[in-house]
Amino acid sequence: MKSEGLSPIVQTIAGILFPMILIFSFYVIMHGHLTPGGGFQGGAIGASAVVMLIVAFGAKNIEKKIREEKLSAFESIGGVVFIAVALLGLVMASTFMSNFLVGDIIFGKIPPFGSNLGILNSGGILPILNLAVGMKVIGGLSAVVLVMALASKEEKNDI
Amino acid sequence: MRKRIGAVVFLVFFAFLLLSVYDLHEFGAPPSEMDDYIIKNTQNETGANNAVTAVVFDYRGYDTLGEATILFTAVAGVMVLFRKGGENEE
Amino acid sequence: MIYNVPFLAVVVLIAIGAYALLFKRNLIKIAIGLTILESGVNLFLITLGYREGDVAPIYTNLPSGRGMVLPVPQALTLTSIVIGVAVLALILSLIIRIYRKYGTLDSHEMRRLKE
Amino acid sequence: MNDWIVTNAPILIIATPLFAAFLTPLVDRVSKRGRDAMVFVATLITLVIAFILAKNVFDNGLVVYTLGGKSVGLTLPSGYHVPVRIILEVDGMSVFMAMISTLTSFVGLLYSFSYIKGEGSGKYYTLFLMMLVGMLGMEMTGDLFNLFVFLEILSVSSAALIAFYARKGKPLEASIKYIIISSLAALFVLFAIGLLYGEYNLLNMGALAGEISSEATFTFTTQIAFILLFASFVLKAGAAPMHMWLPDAYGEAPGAISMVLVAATQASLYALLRVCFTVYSMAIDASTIGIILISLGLVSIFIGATMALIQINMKRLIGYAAVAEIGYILLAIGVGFFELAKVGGGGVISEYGLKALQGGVFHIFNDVLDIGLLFLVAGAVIYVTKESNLNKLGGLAHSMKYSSIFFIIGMAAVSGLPPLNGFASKILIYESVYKVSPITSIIAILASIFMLAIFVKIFHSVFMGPKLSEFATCKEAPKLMLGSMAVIAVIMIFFGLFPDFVVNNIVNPAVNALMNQAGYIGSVLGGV
Amino acid sequence: MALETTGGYWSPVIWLAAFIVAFLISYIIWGMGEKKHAKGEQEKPFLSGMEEPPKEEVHIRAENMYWGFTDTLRGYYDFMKKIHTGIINDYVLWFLGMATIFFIVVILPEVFK
Repeated sequence: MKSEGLSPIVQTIAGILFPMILIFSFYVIMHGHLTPGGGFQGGAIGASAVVMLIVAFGAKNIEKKIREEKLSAFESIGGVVFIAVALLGLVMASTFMSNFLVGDIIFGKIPPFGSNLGILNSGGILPILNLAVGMKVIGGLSAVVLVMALASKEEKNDI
Repeated sequence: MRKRIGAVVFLVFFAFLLLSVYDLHEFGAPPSEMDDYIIKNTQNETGANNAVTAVVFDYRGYDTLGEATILFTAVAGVMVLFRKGGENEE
Repeated sequence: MIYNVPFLAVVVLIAIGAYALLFKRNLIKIAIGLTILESGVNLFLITLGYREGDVAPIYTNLPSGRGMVLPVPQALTLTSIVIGVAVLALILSLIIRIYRKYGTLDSHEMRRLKE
Repeated sequence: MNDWIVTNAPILIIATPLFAAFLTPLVDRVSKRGRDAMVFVATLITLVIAFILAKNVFDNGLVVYTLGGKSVGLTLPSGYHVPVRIILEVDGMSVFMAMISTLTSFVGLLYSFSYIKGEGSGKYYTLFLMMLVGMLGMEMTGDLFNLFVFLEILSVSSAALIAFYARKGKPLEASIKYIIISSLAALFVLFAIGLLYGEYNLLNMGALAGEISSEATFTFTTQIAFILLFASFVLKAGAAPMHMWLPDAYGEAPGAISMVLVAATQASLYALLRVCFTVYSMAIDASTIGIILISLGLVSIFIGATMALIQINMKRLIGYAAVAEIGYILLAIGVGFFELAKVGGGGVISEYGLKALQGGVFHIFNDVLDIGLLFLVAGAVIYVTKESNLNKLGGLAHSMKYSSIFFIIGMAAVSGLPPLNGFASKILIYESVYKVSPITSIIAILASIFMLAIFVKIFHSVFMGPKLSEFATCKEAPKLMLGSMAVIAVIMIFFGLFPDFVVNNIVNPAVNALMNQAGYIGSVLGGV
Repeated sequence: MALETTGGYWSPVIWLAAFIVAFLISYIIWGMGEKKHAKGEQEKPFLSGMEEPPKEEVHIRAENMYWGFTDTLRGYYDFMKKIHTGIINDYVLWFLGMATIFFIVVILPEVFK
């Protein structure tokens, strides 16, 4: 346990910062259709939170908590949601990927033309897709970093 | 020998690329037929304030699907490379 | 045209990346070269969409009387960046495995497949 | 319901394998058999949709599909004159390629079920489906940037699959060479797309073709962009002297992947044809491009055939033969393009130019089938013996009777022996190339004989001779592998016995679609 | 039932018919040959009175199969082996080099026109 990871100070601060970064990432994802940012950017922020934990606590310890298969499954769910929403556009409206929620109850408000303050409840399928992509990116990037970090640990006994 | 050929090829190739961008439209004044439509209609067609997000997820959402796919593919690829076992395959 | 200096800078960036691909022997450096090349192309896409004096294409709190830069190149760049990340992840993991197998990062020694 | 499928076929053909690929890791956690069944069903559905789509396109001509639009056929936003959304454009050539991709993937999947064992098989099928998605995406799309995205999907999934047996070391080397080369090519493609976008502010191929074909808007930058696209796709298609990555990749990939990689290479070739014939067509100096294509083809045939002779690794040898086969296609396409340039955009192409195009397009299908069958047999040999060095193999015909029969069929087809399919397309190529340049045609025929010599070498050293003691316990390949080889062999014999049927019903629509630039533009911009 | 080519046509059915006819003729000729064939001594090769080596050693391995051909063209093959270096940098150089050649061939004439 001692050989893995950084000093307790770093570990504690990383533990405190981790939920904050996740919340910020969630904010960036959910406001993707209003402010700069979106699924990828927010997902990258969220993945960086996981990477911070990996750096602070060491890959082996993180792996005991979250297996990379779980992260990969998380990513898969994101992908499935994305394509399911896109296919729903085909079923509910006319074409694949059509924005069938505009004018509907959820995310259906149309903002006034020109400069405005932004309405969270707008954008049609965009926020849902943002969320799906965010899940994908968080899962995918942290899985990659985790796998690569684990692999570089194994190096010594594998040559 | 190899280095000399490489240097010549390198210089000629990038001379052509320089010429091509030199001949491009003036910086800061691009042609914008397609984009003007998007800027004008983003709000009433997609309901999003952010035109970039509207392009990413609505107008060119299919590209984003492809891009999410590519990330997924790369993750699967990395996991295949570092998979456990596989000592006695092929 | 002097106005096209950003475009010229893009080509220089691409040239730096191509230089690394052509003349560097270390695989990591080759990967870096590829990344620089890709940054050059991304920069090119972004510069294509720039309109003088305009702001980002977001209506939230848009300053009045300002136009917007083109949104499509930004979307393309976003796509291209993520693709770059994916490719880079794969290349780096391949390099890790190759180093473990071959014991070297020299591209001139990585030639069990030739002729 | 039926209408719904026909209308939405262009996207369903991509969405089905993509959805299955995303589901694979989830199903894999539950049940391995369920995963196999799902992947199989998804690929089968894709194959069926490909044929539905093909029938629709052959009957009714070009099909467009506007993604996210108010209706499928609404390519331009109402009241506007340029396309904004991504549009799928499926013409005869697209469905021709889609049939190749889905067919090879389906057969390759059957083969993989008995070939791939152990850890990582779930990821294998994910990546396999991604390869199918990449190929189909490239072939269906009518948007240049979208083409780039799917090109990258194809490259990344292929690279990961080439390195599947990473423990052996050599696959890693082949894979990293492949991924670096292909992402370099893809980046130049992206740069060219950027140039075109900066010049015309368009990404749709049909609309771009409309702008490019008018003299007023054709510029120097457009030409540079063409060369970048051309060089990159020629590289990805594996033409000599940029072929070096190809034997590496083909030689080290797992059994079925080598075959699917052939189809993947043809997808890049399709992109090359799309750029040359549809986007640029007569705007560039087409006769020069035709001559370049002819010379590339000639060099590919020559280098591929001669280099194959000295290989001692079985799959690498077939890889060099594949380079030569690509050469035949490029040769024929080059002659067709050259002839097309003579008459300009509007005139009627000469008889032999048309025949050359027919031969070239027909040979795309035949190449995939022939080389694919040989790769499948080679994979079976490696699966049984764990050995790919030709010097060490021998006497396998005693234990692998069926495989050796399939190898003979593949060998005869690839070297153009009648009455198999390879001969039918090659005779079209030889005779029409002879009209343009007799010496080229003669070299092509000689190289074809050379190919027979090469494969006799493999056949002799792998299957002939006395039974060797180290392979005494080897048995015939598993039934599923033999079955998938049989599927390919039956198609090859069918194509060989009824070449006129194939040319009239499948190849001709593809050739006509290639030459019909105005139709492609008109389908986007509306009645030009 | 025939594929039209530039110079004529290609019909597998006619080819098959011709093949069968030729096969029958050769079969008949073969059938007219010597019926009696003594098995045994006659089948063994005569190697100046030496023992016949076991079959495994006589089997020609792949590397030696076209030795005469490759040895004659040694210059060509040495050159080919030299350019197939297997170094990734060279692959990149081939790509850029060919692209440069395409640039020069296609674009330079346009520039000076």
